[in-house]
Amino acid sequence: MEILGLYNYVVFAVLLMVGLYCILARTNIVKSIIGLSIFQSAVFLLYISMDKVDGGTAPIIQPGAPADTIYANPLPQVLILTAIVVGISTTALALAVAVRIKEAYGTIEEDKIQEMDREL
Amino acid sequence: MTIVFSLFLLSMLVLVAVAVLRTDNLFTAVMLSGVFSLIMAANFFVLDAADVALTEAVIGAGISTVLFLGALALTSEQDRSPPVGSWVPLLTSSALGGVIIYAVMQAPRLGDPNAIVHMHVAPWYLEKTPELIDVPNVVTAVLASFRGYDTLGEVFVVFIACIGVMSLLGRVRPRRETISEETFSKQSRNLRHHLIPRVVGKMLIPFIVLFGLYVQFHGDFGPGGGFQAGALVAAGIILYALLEGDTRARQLVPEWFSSVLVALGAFTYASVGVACMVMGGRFLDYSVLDPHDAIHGQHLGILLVEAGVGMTVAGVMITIFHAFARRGIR
Amino acid sequence: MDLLLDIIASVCLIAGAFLVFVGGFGVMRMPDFYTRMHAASLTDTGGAALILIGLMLQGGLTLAPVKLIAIFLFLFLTSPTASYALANAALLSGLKPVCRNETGSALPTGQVVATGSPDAAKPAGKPAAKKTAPKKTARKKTDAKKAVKKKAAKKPAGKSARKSS
Amino acid sequence: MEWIYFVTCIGILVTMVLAVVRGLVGPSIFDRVLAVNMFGTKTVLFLAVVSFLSGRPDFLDLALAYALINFIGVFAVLLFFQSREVRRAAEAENEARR
Repeated sequence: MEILGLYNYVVFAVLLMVGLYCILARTNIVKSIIGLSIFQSAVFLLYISMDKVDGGTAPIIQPGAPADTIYANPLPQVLILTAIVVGISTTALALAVAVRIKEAYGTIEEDKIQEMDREL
Repeated sequence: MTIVFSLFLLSMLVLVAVAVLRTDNLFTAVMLSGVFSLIMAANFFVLDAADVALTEAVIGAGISTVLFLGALALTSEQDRSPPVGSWVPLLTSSALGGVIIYAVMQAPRLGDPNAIVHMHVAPWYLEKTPELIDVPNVVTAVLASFRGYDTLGEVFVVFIACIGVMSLLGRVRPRRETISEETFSKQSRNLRHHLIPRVVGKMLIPFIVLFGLYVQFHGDFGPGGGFQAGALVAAGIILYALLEGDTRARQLVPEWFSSVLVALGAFTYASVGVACMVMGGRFLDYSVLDPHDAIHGQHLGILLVEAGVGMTVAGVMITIFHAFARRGIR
Repeated sequence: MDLLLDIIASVCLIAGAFLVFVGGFGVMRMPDFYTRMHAASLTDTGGAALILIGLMLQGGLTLAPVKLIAIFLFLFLTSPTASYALANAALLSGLKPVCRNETGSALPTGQVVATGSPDAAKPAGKPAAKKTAPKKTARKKTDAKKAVKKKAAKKPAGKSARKSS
Repeated sequence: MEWIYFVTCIGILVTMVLAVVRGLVGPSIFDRVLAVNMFGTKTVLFLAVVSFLSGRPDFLDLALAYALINFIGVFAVLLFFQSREVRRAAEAENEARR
C-alpha cells in the first residue's frame, strides 16, 4: 500500500525520462516538441498529485456541505491551470518555428539542417 | 478507490508515452498524444482537480490535436531520425530518472493529509475565501484575486506567444514550397461537401459557444473560468473553420477582431489593477472597487478579470489557428 | 419506490458497462478496420445510453439529469458523425474492406466495387441499382447485395470527381 | 449503490485499456484514430460515473465539455487526409524542381 501511494511520483519520473529521451535522441523537430509536451505533462502530474487529500473533494465549497468537509489543496491547481494554457501557447510558438524551418530548409531533421549549414 | 483508478490510468499513461516515443510516424504520435491528454484529464479529475481537468479536456482534446495536425500538414508526416548511435541520451535520461525516483521515495504518499504542502498557505486560502471573497470556487478565488498578479503574468505570456506566432507565420509568403496552380486548385480546404459532418457540426457550434459562456460566468460556482471558457469559444470557431474553410471563418471572425480581442483582454485585466490603485487600494486589490462593500468589490473585480482572461485566451487560440491554417493554403 | 429505482439504475449501469466492454472486446478482436468500427460505434451508443439512463435515474430532481440528457444528445449526434467522418477518410485514402464470399475465402470485393470494373457490370440494371447510381451506368450490378455496397462506395467516388473538377 | 458505480467504472476502465491497446497495435492509422475517438467517448462516460461516485454530480460539466469537444479532432483528421494527396503532389513537384 505504501509503495502504491508513491506510484504517481514514479510515473512522474518515468514520464520525465521518456520526454527527455525523446528530445535528446530524436532529430526530428516536431517529435522533439511532442517530447517536450510529454515532459510538461509530467510536471503537471507531479503538482496535481500533491493536491490530493484523503477523503477530500474538489475545492469548490458547496452551500449545504458539513463544516468538516475536507477539500483538496487549491494552490497547485491554480498553478497548473494557468500552466496548461501557457503550455499550449508556447507549443504553438515552437510549432510555428518548426514550420518556418521547414520552409527555409525543406526538412525538419536537425542533422540534415546542420549538414546544410556546414555546406554554406 | 482513487488508488485503483490511478493504477489503471497511470499505467496507460506510461504505455502511451512509450509508444509515442517509439513510433516513426508523426501522425500516429499526434493521435497517441491526444489519447495521452485524455488520460491525463481523467487522472486530474480522479485526483480532485476539476478545474484543471476541464482545462486539459478543452485544450488537449480540442485544440492541441488540431494545432499539431496543422503543423504536420505544413512540415512532414514522417520522422526520419537516424537510429540512435550514442548512449548519451539514454544515459542522461536514466540518470535524471534515477535521481528523481530516489528523491520521490522520501515524498509523502498520495493523499497524505499531513504532507507539508497542505500545512502552509492552503488552509488559509480554504478558510478565508468564504470570509474575504465569498466565492464557492476557491480555485477561482485564488486564481483571480489572491494570486491575481501571477495570473496577469500568465495572460501576458500567452499574449506574447500569440505575437510570436503572428510574426513567424505572418503575411510573408514562403519561397521554396510553392505549388503549381493546378495542384493548388485541387486542394480542398474545407469539409463543405460532407453533408453529415457539416449539418451536425454547425448544429453544435452554438451549443459549444453557449457552453463556453456558461463556463465563463459560472466559474465562481463550479469548475470553470476565463481560461477554459476562452478555449471553448475558440474551439467552436475552429470547428466552424474546419467545416466551412478558413476563408469563411475569417469572414465570421475577422482577423482584426481576434487581434483586438487579444489586446483588449490583457488591457482589461491590467486596467482593473490600475483602477484599484486609482481608487486608493493596491494593484489588483479589488476590495476598493466598491467603496461600500468590500466583498462586492471582489466579485466585480473577479468578473472583470475573468472576462479579460477569457477574451485573451479565445483571441489567442483563434489567431494561432488562423495563422497555421492560412499558411496551409498558400 | 427508491429501492425499485435503485434496482433499475443498477441493471442499466451494469448492462451498459457490459455493452461498453463488449464494444472494446470487438475492437480488439475484429479482423479489419471497418468491422472494428462497427463494433465500436454500435456498442458505444448503446452502452453510453444505458449508463447515462442509469445515472439519470439516480440524479433525482436536480440539474444533473438535465446535464445528462444534454450529454446523451450530444453523444448521439457526435458519435455517429465521427464514425462517418472516419470511415469516409479511410475509404478516401484507399483502405479496402476485407470481404468473404460464400466459400469463405478472403476476397478483396471492395476493390471490385470501388473500381467498378466493366466485366463485372451487366447491362440489365435493377431499379434499386439505378436509384443508387443514376449517373454511372458502367457500375450497374444485378446483384442487389453489391448494390448496397455500392452505396457506400459511391460517395467517395462522387466526391473525388467533384474535387478534381 | 456505491459499488455499482465502482464496477461500472472498472468496466469502462478495462475498455479504455482495450482501446489504448488497439491504438498502440494499429495496424493502419485509421485504427488509431478510431481508438482515440472511442477513448474519448469512454472518457465522457468515466467522468460522468466518477462524478456520481464522488457524490458531486455538479461536475458533470466536464463530461459535457468532453462530449462537445471530442469530435473536433476527428474532423481535423478528415481534413488532414483530404489535403494529403495534394501535399504529396506538391512535395513531388518540389523534389523534381530541385
